[in-house]
Formats: sequence, C-alpha cells, structure tokens
Amino acid sequence: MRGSVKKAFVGAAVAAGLAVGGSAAQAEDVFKFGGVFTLSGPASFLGLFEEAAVRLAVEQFMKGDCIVEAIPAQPCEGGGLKIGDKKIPIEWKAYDDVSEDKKSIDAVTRLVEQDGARAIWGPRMNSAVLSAASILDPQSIISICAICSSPAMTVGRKWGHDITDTGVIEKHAISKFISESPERLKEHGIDPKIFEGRKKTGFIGRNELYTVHGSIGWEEGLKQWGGKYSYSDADKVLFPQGTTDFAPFVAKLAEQKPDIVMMDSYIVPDMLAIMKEMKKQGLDFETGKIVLLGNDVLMLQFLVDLAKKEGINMSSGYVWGWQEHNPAQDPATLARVEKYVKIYNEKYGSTEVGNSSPFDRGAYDAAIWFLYGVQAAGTITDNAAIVKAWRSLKINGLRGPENQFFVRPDTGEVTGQLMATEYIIGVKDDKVFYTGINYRDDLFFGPYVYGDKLPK
Amino acid sequence: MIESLLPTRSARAIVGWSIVAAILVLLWVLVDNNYYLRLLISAGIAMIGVIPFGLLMGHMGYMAMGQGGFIGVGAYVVGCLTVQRFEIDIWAALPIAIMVVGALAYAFSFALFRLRGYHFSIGTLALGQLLYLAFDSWEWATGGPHGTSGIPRPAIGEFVFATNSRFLIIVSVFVFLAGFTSWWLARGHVGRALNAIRQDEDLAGARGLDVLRYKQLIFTFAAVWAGLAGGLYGSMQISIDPSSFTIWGSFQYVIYVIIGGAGTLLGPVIGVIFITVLDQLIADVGVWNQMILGALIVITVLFFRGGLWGGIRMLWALALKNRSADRSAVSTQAGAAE
Amino acid sequence: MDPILEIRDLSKRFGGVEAVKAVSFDVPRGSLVGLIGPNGAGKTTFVNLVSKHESPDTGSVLLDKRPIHRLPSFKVARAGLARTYQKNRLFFEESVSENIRTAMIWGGAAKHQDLSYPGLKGKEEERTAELMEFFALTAQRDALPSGLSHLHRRRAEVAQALALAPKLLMLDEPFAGFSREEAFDLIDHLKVCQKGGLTMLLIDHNMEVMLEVCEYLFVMHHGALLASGTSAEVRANPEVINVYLGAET
Amino acid sequence: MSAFAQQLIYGTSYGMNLAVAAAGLALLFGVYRVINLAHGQLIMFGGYIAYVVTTGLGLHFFVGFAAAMVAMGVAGVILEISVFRILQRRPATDQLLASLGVYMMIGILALRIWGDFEARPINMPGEEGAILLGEDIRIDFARIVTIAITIAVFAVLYFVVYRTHLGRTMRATAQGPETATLMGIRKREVAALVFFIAGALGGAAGAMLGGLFNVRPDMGFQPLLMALIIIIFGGMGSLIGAIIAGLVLGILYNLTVFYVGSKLGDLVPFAVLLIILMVRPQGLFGLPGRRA
Repeated sequence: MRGSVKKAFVGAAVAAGLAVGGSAAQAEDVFKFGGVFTLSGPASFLGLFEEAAVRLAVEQFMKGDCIVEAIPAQPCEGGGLKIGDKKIPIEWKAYDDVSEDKKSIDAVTRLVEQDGARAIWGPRMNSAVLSAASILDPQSIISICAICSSPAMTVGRKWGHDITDTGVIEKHAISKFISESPERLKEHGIDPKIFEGRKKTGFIGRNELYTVHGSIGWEEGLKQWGGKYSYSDADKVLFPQGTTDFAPFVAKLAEQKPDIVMMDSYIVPDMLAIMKEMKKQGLDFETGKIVLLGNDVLMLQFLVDLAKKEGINMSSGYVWGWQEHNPAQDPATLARVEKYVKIYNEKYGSTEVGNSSPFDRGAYDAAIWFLYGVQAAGTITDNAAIVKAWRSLKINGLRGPENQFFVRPDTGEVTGQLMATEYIIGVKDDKVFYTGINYRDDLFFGPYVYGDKLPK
Repeated sequence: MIESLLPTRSARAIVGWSIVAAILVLLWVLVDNNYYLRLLISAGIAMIGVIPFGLLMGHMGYMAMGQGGFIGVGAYVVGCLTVQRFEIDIWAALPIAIMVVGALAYAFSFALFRLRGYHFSIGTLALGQLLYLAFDSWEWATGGPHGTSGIPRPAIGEFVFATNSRFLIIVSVFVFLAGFTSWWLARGHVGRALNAIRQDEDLAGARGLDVLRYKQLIFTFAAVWAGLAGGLYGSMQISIDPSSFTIWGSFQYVIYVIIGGAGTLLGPVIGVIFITVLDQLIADVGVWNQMILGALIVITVLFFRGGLWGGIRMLWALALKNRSADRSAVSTQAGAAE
Repeated sequence: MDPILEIRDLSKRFGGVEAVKAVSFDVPRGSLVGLIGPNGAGKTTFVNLVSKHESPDTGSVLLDKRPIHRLPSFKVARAGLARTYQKNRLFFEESVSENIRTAMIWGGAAKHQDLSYPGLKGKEEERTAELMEFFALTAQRDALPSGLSHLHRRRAEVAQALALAPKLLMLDEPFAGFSREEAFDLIDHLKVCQKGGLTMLLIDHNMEVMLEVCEYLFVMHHGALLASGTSAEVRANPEVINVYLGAET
Repeated sequence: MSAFAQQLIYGTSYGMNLAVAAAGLALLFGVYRVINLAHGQLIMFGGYIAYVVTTGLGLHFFVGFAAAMVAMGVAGVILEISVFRILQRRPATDQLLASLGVYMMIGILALRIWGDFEARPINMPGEEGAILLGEDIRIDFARIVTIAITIAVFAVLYFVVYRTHLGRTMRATAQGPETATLMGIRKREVAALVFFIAGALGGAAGAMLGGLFNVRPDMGFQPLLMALIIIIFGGMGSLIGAIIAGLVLGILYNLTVFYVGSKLGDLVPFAVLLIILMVRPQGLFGLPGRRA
C-alpha cells in the first residue's frame, strides 16, 4: 500500500521532472558504472577527455575490442563482463558537475540512489571528494579517479582509488632529479653543470589545491633529498583563476631571485603566458639563467610546438619535467598506444574533447584495469571482493608495463594509490626525450601519500 | 478593518508556511530515496536563505550581490567551531554563526547603505569578494584551499539527524521559520516600510520613516538567514571549501528570486523548486546543459513578467476571467432563452 | 516677532558650484512667506538642505528654537517640518488613502496641541477621512496616483504632507502646471490651515501668484539671498527687477 | 624603488586594458542605465575573433583587432534587439539577470568551439622588444602598443561622444527620455549604435588582452568584475573617470600582488572601492547631487 502511494505521489508531484534517470533496478544482470565530471566551467578540459576515455573503455569492453589486455586467461571477449559463465553488460552514465561542489554531490547521490551505480568515477575537487566519501564509503561503493591530485581520494579510505600520481608525488620525483649526484646525471647524458651552484628555488602556479599540495611536496622533497636547495612553502606565488596579465606574479617570482623555478600548472594557456613573461623579466631558461621545471603537461610535445610558435625555445637544456612512461622503449606498449591513439582521435579528435594525450590514456588504462578487476573478482555485487581482486591485479597498459597499486612499507597493506614510475624527461631539438632516469619505490613518503590523517 | 483581519491573516500565513514545510516533511515520509531527499534538503536550505533575501531584493528593491559571502561565513563559523579549531556542539555553533553573520552584516550595513541602486549591488559584490578572499586566505579558521571537512549533523540527545530523512526534518522546521518570520516582517508595519522604500525612499524619509533603520534591519535579517543556510549547507555537504562561496553563489540567489518572482514571498520558493528540477532535467543533456540553463533564464526573464509566480498568477487570473466570461455568456444565453 | 524657523549661514557646494551661499533668514510663526527666484537660483537645493535631503556644508537651521540641521530627514519630519516636491511624488503603488495614512503612522500621532487645521484630531481613519474631504479627494480614496489628474495628485501630496501634522510646511513649486484658478483654489485651502496655526514657506518662480499670495517674500539669486520684504517692497526693488522681473517681462 | 617603478608600469598597462574593457560597459551604463554582464563574454569572444583572423588566417594584428571590434559590435546590436529592447521598461534586476543568462550561453558556446586545453596565442606587433630604463626597469613594446591603442580608442570615443551629432544625441538620451523626446531623437537607431560601440569596445579589449598573452574561455570574467567596479568608481558614464579608475585599479592590483600577497590581488582594489564608495557614493567623477 505504502509503496503504491509513494510511487503515485513521487510520480505525480516531485518526480515528474526528476525521475528521468529511471529507477534503481535489478542490480543482478547489469553492471552499473557511473561518473561525475566537470564538462563545463573552468576545469572542463580535464573532465571532457577523462569521460571520453572511460566511455571508450566501456564501449570496447562491450564490443570485445580492448586494446589493453590485463589477464590473458580472461580476454576481453565482448558482450560485457565475463562473470562465471554469464556475460554481464556494463551500463555507463555520466553527469556534469559544472565545477560546483554541490552539483558534484547531487550527481553522486543520483548515481548511487537513482541509477544504482556500484562504482563511481570522480568527482575530483577536494571538498567534493570528501563529501562524496561520506556518501560512498558507508555503502561500500568503489570510487575512482584518474586525474585527481587530491590525497582525499585514498588517504584513510577503503573504497577510494587514485589511479594517477598526485601533485605531491610529481614534485618528489623532480626534486629528487635535481638533487642527483653529478655521476648519475652524467651517466644519463645530462651535463651536471646545469645544476651546479644553484640554490634558490621558486614556485609558481594557479591558486588551487593541486598547487598548494604541489608546493608542500616540493618543500618536503627538497628537504628529503639532502637539502641542497632552499625553498619555503610560504614563498609560493599563486595567481587566481582567470588571470589575464601575469606580469605582477612573475615579477614577484623574479623578486625572489631564484636559480630554479618550478612551474606547477597544467593549464596550457597559463603556462605559455608565464614562460613568455619569465623570459621578458629575466627569468630566462633559454640562456640558463634559471632552470625551468614542470609537471607532465610541460613535457607534452604539442606544448613544446606551441611554445616554439610563440618564440619560446624550450630545448635549451634547462627545461625538465616528467612523463609517465616512454612507449618507445617497449614495442608492445608502443603498438598499443598507436592503435589507441588512432581509435581515440577518430572518435573524438574533431570534437571539443580534442586529440589524445597521456592523460586520457591514463584514464583509459584505469577503466580497463578496473573492469578486469571486476571480472577477476567474479562478482558484480560484492564490492569487497572486487576491490581485493583489482588491487592485486597488475596491468600492462598504455602507460607501460606492470602498473600496480602502492603497498605501504610499514603495514604491508595494499592501498588505492597507483604506484607509477616517474620518468624524467627533457626537451632537445624541439622534441621531448626520455633521460632514462626514473623513480618508483623511493618516492613515496609523507602524510600526503599514505598518511592516516589528512593534514588540516 | 485590517486589524480585525489580522488573526485570520496570520493564521493563514502559519497554515501556508506550514504547508510548504509539511510538503517537505511529507515527502520525507513518502520518499525513502536518498537522491530525492538530498534534492529536497538542498532546495530547503536554499529556501531558508532566499525567502528572507527576497524581502531585501524584491520587497525593498535592494539587490545584494554578495549573499554568497554571508552563506560562507555561516558555513565556516560552524565548520571552525565544530571541527576545524574547536569541538563545540553544532547546536551551539549555529547560533554563534548566526550572531557572527548578523554582527558582520550590521556593521557593514552602515557603509553599504550610503549606496543605492547599482552602486549598492556592486558594493555588496565587493564585500562578497572580500569575504571569499578571507575564506581562501585565513587558513587558521577556514583551512584555506583545503577547506574544512567533517562538519557534523545535528543531534537532539540520542537522536542524531545524520540520515538525510532526519536532516530534512530540521531543514523543514527552518524553512517554516524563515517563511513565517519573513511573512511576519512583510505584513503590516515593516512591509509598508519596505514597500515605501522601494517606491521612493526619499519621500518615505520626508514622511517620517526611519529609512536607514529598516534597511539595516532587513539587510541583517537576510544575512542572518543566509548564514544559517550556510551552516546547514556545511552540515549537509560535510566538507566545504572556498569554491562553494564565490560570486556565482550570490548570483544563484538573485536568479531564484527573479525567476520565481520578485516582491512576493512565494516567488523565491518557486524559483528554488524550478531551478532544482531544471538542474536535474538538464543533467542528462550532457555538455550543453549550461547553454540550456542560460537560455531558459533569458526566456523566463523576457517573457514572464514578475517571474514564474507572476506568470502563474497571470494565467490563473486569465482562467478565472475566462470562466466568468463563460458563465456570463451562459447566463446571457439563458436570459435570451427565457 | 516669534520666528518658527531660523536659518543661519546655510551653504552647500557641489564640486565647483556654490549652490547655496550663506543664506540666513527667519520665518515668523503662523505666516505665509514665499521664496522666489529664477530657475537655477538654488531654491530646490535650499529646500533639500532644510528638509535634510542633502546635508549642508555649513550653517544651522532651528525649528521652534530646536536645531534640526544635524537630524536625519525623518527626524526633521517628525519634529514638525513637512515638505512637498517640485515633481509630484507619492507612493505610486498605494491608494490615495493609504498614502495619507502612511504619513500619519510614521510621523507619529498629532501632538501639536496649539494647532487646529483639518486632519489633526481623532483616530487615523477619522483624520484620513477629514483630510480627504477637505481636499475633495473622497471619491478618489482607492485610486492609485497614476490614475489621478494633476490637480488631484498635487492635492493628495499636500494632504499627505499635512498628515504629518507639521508646524511648518514647505511647498516646492506647488503651482507648477496649475491654472490661476487652480492655484488660488489650493491657496484657499492652505489659508484655512494657516488659520489653524500652520506656518508655510512657498517656493516658486511664478512671481505673479507669489506676490499676490505671500505676506512676505525672500528672493534668491545665484544661491544667495538677494532681497526680502513685502510684495510691494520686492516689486519695487531695482535689483530684483534687474535679475528677475526684467528677464520675465 | 625600481621594482616599484616597474610595478607602476605593469599596472598602467593592465589598467589601460581594464579601462577599455570598462569603457563599453560605462557607455551603456551612462546612456541607458543598463549593466550588461554579457559584456565580459563579448571581451572573450572578441579575443577569439582576433585569434581566428590573426593566427588562423595569418592576417596582421590590426586586421584581427578591427574584425573583433566589428564582430562584437554586431553582437552588441543583436543583444540590443533580442534582449535589451524587450526589457527597456523593466526593472534593472531583470536586465541584469537576462544578461547573466546570455553570459552563460556565450561562455559555453566558446568552450564548445575552441575548448580550453590549448592556448590560442595572438601575435601582436612588438612582442619581443622592450625599452630599458636603467638596469632593471623595462617597458615592453607590446605594452606600449596596448597603451597607444587605449589612448587612440579613448580619443576616438571622446570625439564621438563630445564632437559629433551622434554623441550629442547619446548625451541627450542620457539626460533622460524626456529630453531625448524633446530633441526628436529616434530611439531605436541610437540604441543600436550605442550598443554597437559598446560591443566594439569589448571586442577591442579582448583583442588587446589576447594579444598580450593568449585567449582562453574564462578571460572575460576578471575584466568584467574589474569593469563593474571601474564604472562605479569612475562615476557614471564618465570617460575620463573610466581611464583614471582603470589606472588606479590596475596599479593597485599589481602593487597588492607584488607587495601584499600573490593570492590577494583583488583585496586592496575591492577594499579601496568599498571605502571610496562610503566617502563619495557618486564615484570619483560622478556628477554631484545626482543620485543613482
């Protein structure tokens, strides 16, 4: 009785407009997989390609056309997830959070309660991640993010998975690189004089949590590797979102007279503008007055090309960053990447999503990896089993072989944080190149990576 | 004459606002879906802030564009007191938050009410932006860009309002209170003053009205409720960061009031419901959803004078007219037949 | 002479323009005096200064020996100084009776025992009804200002100002747009009030009517007081003729 | 000291940009008492038009600049016909909200056409060179170009407003509808022209801002916010007020970022605005005695 009244009421009054998504139904025969992405608003470029890559992964899993094969014994056959003898179709549903916390959580709740999703991709903003955790964790719903830099995704959480390195880890890797011994640098064909006599480092980035974490990671890392360089978190230069004139910010950076500058931004227009202004204000990385360091976006070939068009020469030997792997080193990976890029670009290249970059590759990897994890668990209802199976699974993906989750050294517990290799790369003759230096196990330390409590 | 009507009118208001609150509670009884509950809670919280704001903007004609700042102050005071720096019960934190927001709004009202029209709007916008900068920079109290997380849900004794359905009860009570106090102010003395201020505040002053006092009263009143809405918002979201309290949060309130219908008490309520439903409807549209929202805002403003509530009343009046026209047509025919 | 309004050295400057320059004069209790001057003489600014719509830079204003130049406009109104506006101003969404009642509520109850013009005694409804009857507005009681004729609107405005039960009423260009008959009709009403103890300061540039009506006149020119005196004196003043009458005739 | 001088120079250039961004808004506000929030997106879209013409078609910067002005002028006219004409007798809040809706629509349109991942640079004359004063004060040619453009734009604007028939009718309209009717002004044509000029000024600001760095979908927001402040700060519809207020804000912004804290760029300008408004509600150059 109550049920029918409720249905009538909900159907008639409120839900007339709301219930478009359909009701949560039989969880047994379909695997419901949902996502919350920023598709409009200031951070939409991150959401657009992430959503596109995950959607592509789901489609390929359904078609049996996976580029990456994680478990040879259980190939991607098509028709859905192979659970026992049955094929279970995957249903993918994504919402736009318009860069608003509240809408993120609205969407998460909708996915869980209305669409019956058992695993959720996103959200990625810090407070949204924390709020979402309070909804997802009690219901043991798996949450995943492939371009989150927020430690909130995994720290102290049983169900959270961060399948990328965080801003902190990136800075650890680069700070380790510039603290290397001259011998090690020489070994990899890098002139140690580049870093000789340099002491003071500066830090510039957009005012947001990623950069705030990055600055802390930078300070931590420089201390950790011997304290040869000076940096204090208080000296970071942060510009607001939507800045149109970078002069005062670069001037503030130049005022600190740094020998090395870490540009911690992933916004291409901002990065180009800052580099242009740095050159003008004497922070010249072309002549070696400073060394410019950056993250993975700085080491994208298309950015190097764009910079060249703008009259910025990045191949002076004084610009360094990192990337997640070098497909050229491994023919199997290279073949996968080439095939993937072709498919991706045909599908999305002409739309606002744009051409493939290492970031959508990471998201694609993560999605395929997760779906294999579900298959390996042999269940779509027992999330504990899924998490256990997935975390113990390694993957040879587009980002290189043997991707796996990080194991805490103190407790031996497998966490939800990806343990990726950080490859140091630079620019030579207008082309990005891998130095051969890479880091893995020794990078992970500190509360931002596996601490039990989030810093206040 | 009007005095003799008052008991009935106040009874009607109590009944009216009880109905709004009761609908929320009733939905709690009927709906056990957390998704709908969450939408109801967030709509309720928006109503708590926006009904009193409607008095300021609609009745008094002062469009404040910094309400997001007051929402943020409410949320952060609660956050700071309950988790960030202290561990005070949220029931104690909420009144403190209200007092802080009230004091802040009252203090700034002296300065802001030297301004009128667009100048006032932009003055409040500047204030909202300054508060936003404070949220982002004063890490001791707000956690800076990290934000504040773990804001608790209220409890009475053993009864914790942790679940959405229970939280909705509290929100409904406050929606009732916000609606009722707003109605209480909008009627009689204060309402007459507000209407006069909107029409011609110089004249009102020349006829003996203490214009500044009423302006300050309503500005503080709206800010206090926005602060309470902020405190409840923090409790609903559990974690907050500065990005929730930008200028867009302030614009959101303006949108609710104008879309719903400025100058009426029910208009903002309708605005909140309309935008909440619309947001969910367009969520399925994908990447063009904000385009549709923008277009609908433009169309509503262009073609519905007095917002949706104005539109509804117009259609209602039209329907009544048609009906009476039909009736008179029928009676004329009847008369002719006789 | 027992002045009800004493104005001393009132000045106001806007940017580079001195709109009112050190104006001083007294208004005797119970009188009907006029302030005249050509357009742009600073008359309206002067009214705004006295009613505190603008704050004077220097100078003082005493109403019944009580300084009012530091009070906000609503307290000036409550102290017993009411004014009307050059451009007709009423609450445009309220009916005529509501407009009048509103001023009664805010202005406080009639507390001036020495006054006895219409609309001072009784409860609010009685006072409103009396004022409307006095100004022949009873038929328009529920009409909105936009639905009134110019004549009725002006009367409603004066009625609203009188609802404050003021000691002194300042009328800014009350005859604008009026025919001679209409103007004298309004003056007849005002004279009834004067008999009841109301003091009035009329501001207008219509010399002809003003010279006929006012017992005493002040002439303003370029923000300063140029001359003062009875009609005959003003009419004979060569300076006034020069700046004012000469220009008009 | 030289750092201070350098910040003054950067602030001047930024302030000039803001003044152009605000000029269109100030014009509309001065003549019609309309605040067009969509102006921020006209700035952004103007930047993209200049990008398409300059970088895409390989034409000279000034061709792109002119194209941006014309295109955004037309966009302004379209806005006038489709939105503001319908709302002319409605409350200011309605106009504000409608223009906010347009703001959202144009923003999404640009985002969907160009995306926001790649940089869209515009080549501007004099991008490389600079004048050096002493050891460490430099004035980039590009900034000199923007300052020169600003002065030229304002000179033309001044001429149009104070020396032409159109300007007289505009000022008459600003005096009030009655004056305009008395002068027999044909309202529609004037409105279309005023909106065209305002839109064109937005396009010019976009092309200049884009020329200094590059074009992105959110580039209209900060100039819009600053422009709102400038038109109030500088006084209603006052051109000279817009330039001076723009300069003051631009310099304050730069000095705050440099000396107070990089995150607090808005802090001092907003605080100063609040204080100034308290002391002089009519703005720096507003007509005294006239209330908004």
